[in-house]
Amino acid sequence: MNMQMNPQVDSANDSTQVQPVIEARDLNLVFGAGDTSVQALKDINLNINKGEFVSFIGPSGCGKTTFLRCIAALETPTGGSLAVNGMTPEQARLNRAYGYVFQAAGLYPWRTIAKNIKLPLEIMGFSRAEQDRRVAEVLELVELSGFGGKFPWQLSGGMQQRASIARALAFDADLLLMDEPFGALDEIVRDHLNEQLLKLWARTDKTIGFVTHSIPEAVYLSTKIVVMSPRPGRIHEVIESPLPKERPLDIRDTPEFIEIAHRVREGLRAGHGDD
Amino acid sequence: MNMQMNPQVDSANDSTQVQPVIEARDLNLVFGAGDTSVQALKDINLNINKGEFVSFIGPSGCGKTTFLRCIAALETPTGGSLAVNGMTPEQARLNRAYGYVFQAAGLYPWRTIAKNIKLPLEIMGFSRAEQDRRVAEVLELVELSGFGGKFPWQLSGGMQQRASIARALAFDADLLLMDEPFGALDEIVRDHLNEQLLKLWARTDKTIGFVTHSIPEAVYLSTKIVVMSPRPGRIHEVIESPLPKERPLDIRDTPEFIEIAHRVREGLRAGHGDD
Amino acid sequence: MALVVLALLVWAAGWWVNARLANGQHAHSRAVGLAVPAIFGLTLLLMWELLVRGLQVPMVILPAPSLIAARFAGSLPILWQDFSQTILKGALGGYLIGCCAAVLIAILVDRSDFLRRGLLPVGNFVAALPIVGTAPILVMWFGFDWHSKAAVVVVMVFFPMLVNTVAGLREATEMQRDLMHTYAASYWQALLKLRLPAALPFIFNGLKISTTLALVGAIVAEFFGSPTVGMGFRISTSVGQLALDMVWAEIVVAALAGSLFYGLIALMEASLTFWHPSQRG
Amino acid sequence: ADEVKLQLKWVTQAQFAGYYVALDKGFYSDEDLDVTILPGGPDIAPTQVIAGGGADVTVEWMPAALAAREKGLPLVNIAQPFKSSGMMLTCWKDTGIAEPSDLADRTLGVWFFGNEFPFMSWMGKLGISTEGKGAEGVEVLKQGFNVDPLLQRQADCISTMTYNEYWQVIDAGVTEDELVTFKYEDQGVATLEDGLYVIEENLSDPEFVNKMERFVRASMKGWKYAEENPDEAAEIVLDNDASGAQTETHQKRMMGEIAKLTSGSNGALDPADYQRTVDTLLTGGSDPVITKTPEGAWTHAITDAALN
Amino acid sequence: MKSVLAVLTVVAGIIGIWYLACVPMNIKGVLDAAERAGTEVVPATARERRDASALGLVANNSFAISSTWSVDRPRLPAPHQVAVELWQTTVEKKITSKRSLIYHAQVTLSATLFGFALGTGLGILLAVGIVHSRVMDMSVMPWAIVSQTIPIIALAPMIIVVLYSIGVQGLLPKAIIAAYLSFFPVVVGMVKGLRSPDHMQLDLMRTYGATGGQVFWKLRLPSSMPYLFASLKIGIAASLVGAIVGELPTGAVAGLGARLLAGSYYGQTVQIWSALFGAAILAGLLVALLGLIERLLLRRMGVRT
Ligand SMILES: Nc1ncnc2c1ncn2[C@@H]1O[C@H](COP(=O)(O)OP(=O)(O)OP(=O)(O)O)[C@@H](O)[C@H]1O
Ligand SMILES: Nc1ncnc2c1ncn2[C@@H]1O[C@H](COP(=O)(O)OP(=O)(O)OP(=O)(O)O)[C@@H](O)[C@H]1O
Ligand SMILES: Cc1ncc(C[n+]2csc(CCO)c2C)c(N)n1
Ligand SMILES: [Mg+2]
Ligand SMILES: [Mg+2]
Repeated sequence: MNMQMNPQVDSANDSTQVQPVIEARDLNLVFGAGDTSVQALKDINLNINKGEFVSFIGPSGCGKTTFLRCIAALETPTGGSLAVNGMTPEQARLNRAYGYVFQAAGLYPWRTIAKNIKLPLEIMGFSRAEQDRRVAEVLELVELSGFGGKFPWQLSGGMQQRASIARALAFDADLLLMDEPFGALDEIVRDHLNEQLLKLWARTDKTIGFVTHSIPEAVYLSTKIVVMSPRPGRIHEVIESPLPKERPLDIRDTPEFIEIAHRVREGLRAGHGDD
Repeated sequence: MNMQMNPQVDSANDSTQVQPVIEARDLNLVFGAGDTSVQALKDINLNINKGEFVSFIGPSGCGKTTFLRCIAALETPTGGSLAVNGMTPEQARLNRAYGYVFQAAGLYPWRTIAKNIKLPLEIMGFSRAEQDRRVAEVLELVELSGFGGKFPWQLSGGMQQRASIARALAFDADLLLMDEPFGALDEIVRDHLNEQLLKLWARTDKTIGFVTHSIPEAVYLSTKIVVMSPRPGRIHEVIESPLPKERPLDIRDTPEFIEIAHRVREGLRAGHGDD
Repeated sequence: MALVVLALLVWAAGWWVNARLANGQHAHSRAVGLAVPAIFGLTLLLMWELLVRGLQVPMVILPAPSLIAARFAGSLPILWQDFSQTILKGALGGYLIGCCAAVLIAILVDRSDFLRRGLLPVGNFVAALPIVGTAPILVMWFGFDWHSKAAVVVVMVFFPMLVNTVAGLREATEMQRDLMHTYAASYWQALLKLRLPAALPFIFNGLKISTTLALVGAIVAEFFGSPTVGMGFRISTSVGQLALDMVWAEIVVAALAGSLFYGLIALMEASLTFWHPSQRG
Repeated sequence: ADEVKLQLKWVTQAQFAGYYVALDKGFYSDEDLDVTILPGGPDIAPTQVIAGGGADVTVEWMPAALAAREKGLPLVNIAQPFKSSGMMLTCWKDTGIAEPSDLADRTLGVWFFGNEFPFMSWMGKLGISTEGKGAEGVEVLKQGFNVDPLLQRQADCISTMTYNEYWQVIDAGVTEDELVTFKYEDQGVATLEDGLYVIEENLSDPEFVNKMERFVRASMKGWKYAEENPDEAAEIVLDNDASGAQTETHQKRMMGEIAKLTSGSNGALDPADYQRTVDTLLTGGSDPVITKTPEGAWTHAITDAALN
Repeated sequence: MKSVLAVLTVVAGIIGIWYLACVPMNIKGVLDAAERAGTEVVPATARERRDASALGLVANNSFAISSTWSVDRPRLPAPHQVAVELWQTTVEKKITSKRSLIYHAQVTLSATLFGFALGTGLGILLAVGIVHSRVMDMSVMPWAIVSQTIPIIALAPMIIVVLYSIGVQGLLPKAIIAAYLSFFPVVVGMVKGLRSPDHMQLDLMRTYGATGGQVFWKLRLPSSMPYLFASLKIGIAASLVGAIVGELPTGAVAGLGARLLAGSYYGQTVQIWSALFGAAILAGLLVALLGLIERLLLRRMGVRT
């Protein structure tokens, strides 16, 4: 079996010549103050390199969302350092360095699908023609061509979620942050979207940070699986996946896959502790 | 491998001396009329016998919920026949023949957990003393003793879901209908509840109809898996599970389990067609 | 007495027809949706007519609908003059000024949490000032013509509108806002593309409440001083002259104008917030 | 005791002192009457109240009563405690108004609600249109409850009563020689004010007539007492004012002015005054208040029995 | 705590603006009085001053500024004048005195509460009917909206006269007008509230074979409570306005409405303002009281606060 195991996070010292896309050092985040404060993230050390597909998995409340939001500069860490493309997250945000996909599709209901996808383009000041070109392109990519004129509530949940991915792809950021994007979907649709996401990733060489609750999903998609544990939110284990980049759906019935899934589950259970 | 496969539904003819708990013959249900009508169920034939644990699985919109609601007399079929304990569903409903668990816990927020569980007992006119006795009993059963005085929002999602199961158990119907009861929970809590549900079922010999989106969950729990396909909603395949009644969680890593899961997935995919 | 019995029969018949319509198979069609309230209203009118005649209620107490209709038809020019003075100038003028000002102030207030916290309770306090007290003051300040009526309307609609708009501007969900943040959108971009559209259902709620307030305010203010034209003027002088049919004709104008105004805003709401779940049934 | 409900034309004030005195001094109970006095207000039309049966007898101005009679509400004057009219127009002297003809092209405040009839008649007589400003017309404002339009100079003139609003202007700090007043009495357009009116049908009921005789007798006793003891009458009015808004000085002064208006009347209607009122109202310009000479709008039957 | 500070700041700002506004608002009256007292003012006559701008007058006669805050019949009374009047008519007068604002407030309050009870009762009944009967839903709702476009103040005297004519006097006529204004928000809120249980909650009741009454008492009514209270708060404020409106034509005998009217009648601006503030404070207290009851009730019902 061609598998590496890295229970320790990448050490800060083995800095290669390639700059990591995301570099967290002793990151801490405490919500609130005094008696009611919650330590959402504790001593997070993690490097994500260009082109990696990193999944975050862990029980509810372990800080997955919080960590992703830190990268997106939607939360401010209370300790440690975090660099995105070598900049502060805030600078990266202002540089529009990433696309973010939320758990729910979060389309604006008063805009059609096409107009929703145009939203970031309008804000970032793309020309009218360029906007139309890109909308057509990403609609194609997520197989929604022909639905541009529909309103969100006229589409099924799966289609909405694809539209929201299209929206995050439209301005072509190199980093994609996805917070349980398929959590609300049924298994079949989910499988399908997983497959497509993988294809997209293989084709475009984007870096992807992906939060999920599903072990098979994490194993199927990732090059690296970050298992987190709660109270306080820490990285319990980082599992590198040996699976090839090409992954047909039935790779999930192979022993390698089952082996990794088993390890993730063990990791999760060990980190889960009480409850 | 000790496995039976029954692509055909139980024929109506092999009536044994035991009356099936649920008996659907050529069941049809069309929503609406005219252009916008939707055939939610088409020619459903199915027998469920006493003590069986039957899972319904299938893509979104294939009519799982609709079928369960027909049994519960919450929808009226537009064709065919359906008998619950040999009666019409409406009679069965008025006889309080079943307990129903919805996808979300659906506890009334203005009642404590104990009062929520009492709700059906009040409506069915149990004596005050009997109410208290039963509440204590089912709270015990779902391991929530001591939480009776709490309000729903003071409990975690998993505990709420357990309370809602307790509510359905309180009046001790022989038939339990559960519509994706664990859909909203995270994997670890879900595993735990699955385990407990199985224990309960083993102990009480209830008949259970269970809707789920999750293949592992269906395989882990059921004696019979009904795979449905959409547009119109039909039974694609009925898979009998050879797994023993005693099922530790790690049965899921056994080849038998994976084999059945694989078959369910294949069935699902075949039935899924487009989209 | 026979007429009273007849009135009861009319009631029963009207109700029966409506029950058939409302529970029939076309209950959800537009026509039935309009017919049922219309039949209900017609039934009420018929009963009114029959009861007033049957019980011989003096015309100076309550005129019959037929008399009111006759007066209405016979006084169209006066009714139109009064309508344009009170509704078109007073109510509409005040409504536009009050609603626009409230939305603008709401946008300003919304930028500062401190202001919002401070202003809303004060706003609720001011909104509780009874119009019968503010109207004489405003007539004293702004004179007898429609300007003072518009001022009364401004005072009446401003705070409901402000409260609704402020609530609406906070309506965008955390996630929708975060999305704007991930695009590094500017304040104005977020306002125009997210917060205002998201606030529209609330703004329309305020606009709808304000329609009836505006009408009532403009009419009532005329009781406290006016030129010799206007619906409030006509109502108060006609009562003094026992011309109750004229009073009711003006009330009919008020009800028609109010319903029309409300309906118009509701239509606009339907076309602009079609996407909101409450509009989708 | 027989019940009688009396509807007043306006709020509790010395204008109605006679009735309050009669009530307070027990004149009504001496006549075996149980009288309830219903104060009026800006939006209460006494004619409407009596039409609805909410009162047995009402204090009303004759123009409004005659207009109501023409509208089909047969009101009959049974007594007239007020001999002369207290209405006048009060103007700023510095506007240059000195005589009635100067009124053209001015803004005038007028009471409506059935009280506009005397003004309309006067303007008709002067040949001044009330349709708007111009060489031959005036702009009319519907004056509210108070004298602010004059004080704020929103109007050049406003309607006042000699016993009430005029003194409010004075109380606001204006001196008498800053003002010019036109009494309707002096202009020959005076109409009768504050008479007692009942519904005609009721007069065919002897019991009701008897009740009214006793009521008028007691009321006039009250009026005489009030004229002779103005300060005590004002106190009684103050005691009966539930709003607590009236002041002693104002009511005492009002009582003094009212006494001037009631003096000369023993309660019986003077047919000459009636004729003058009717004539004034009939000549009300383009839109006369009443179009034909009223018949049977007054009776001496009650006063004859009551006062002898 | 932060909110209190914010409110105080805003109030302080408003009072500041208010004092400033008093100057141009009252300057003409002050100058007229000064002229009568023989002081030199610019321009010299009231007639010329009528058309002069208020700010210009202030600039030319700056000596008069301080007097604008203590005018007897001001166009805009200064805040302290209103405060003093409020103090004198509440604290310094016996409650039974007809000059005590508390006495008048209590008169209005009784009509308000009576009318509120009537209106709320009617509103809830209508809402129950509307929720349970399609006919009522379709026919009553549009007319309920129309009813609110009718200016009540125009109807008020007539309602009172009609009630007079059937012998009803005193509290009831006022209460009926108050009820007319307060029933509407209750209907709207209650219909929303009674319909707020979602399908699942209703289906749960069906799986128990619950009767209509059980569904109402155990599900619809409890889940309508937050809506009910939201509309009760609007309703009680409306009811207060109704009671005041109802007091105007009844001879303005007593009550805050009578105070307003009497103040207006005699040009006592300070009295109007203090009655106005009295009414608004009363409304605030009533709403706060409802809020308190709501909190207590909802806490017992386990709603998170
Ligand atoms: N804004 C906040 N204020 C206070 N505490 C917060 C806030 N956001 C999150 N938390 C707390 O921080 C912890 C981590 O939350 P986070 O949302 O990152 O978890 P998660 O791993 O995404 O969980 P889930 O799987 O349920 O989405 C939790 O205990 C949560 O209660
Ligand atoms: N009340 C209704 N009126 C009209 N169509 C309905 C109604 N309820 C369900 N449907 C339609 O019937 C079909 C079956 O719905 P159903 O809810 O049974 O699917 P499901 O298998 O439970 O799906 P999911 O996994 O999403 O819960 C769907 O196409 C749905 O749109
Ligand atoms: C709105 C209003 N309408 C009429 C009058 C006139 N009025 C009726 S009785 C009476 C005597 C009281 O002084 C007066 C003047 C008014 N003042 N205010
Ligand atoms: Mg999360
Ligand atoms: Mg379903």
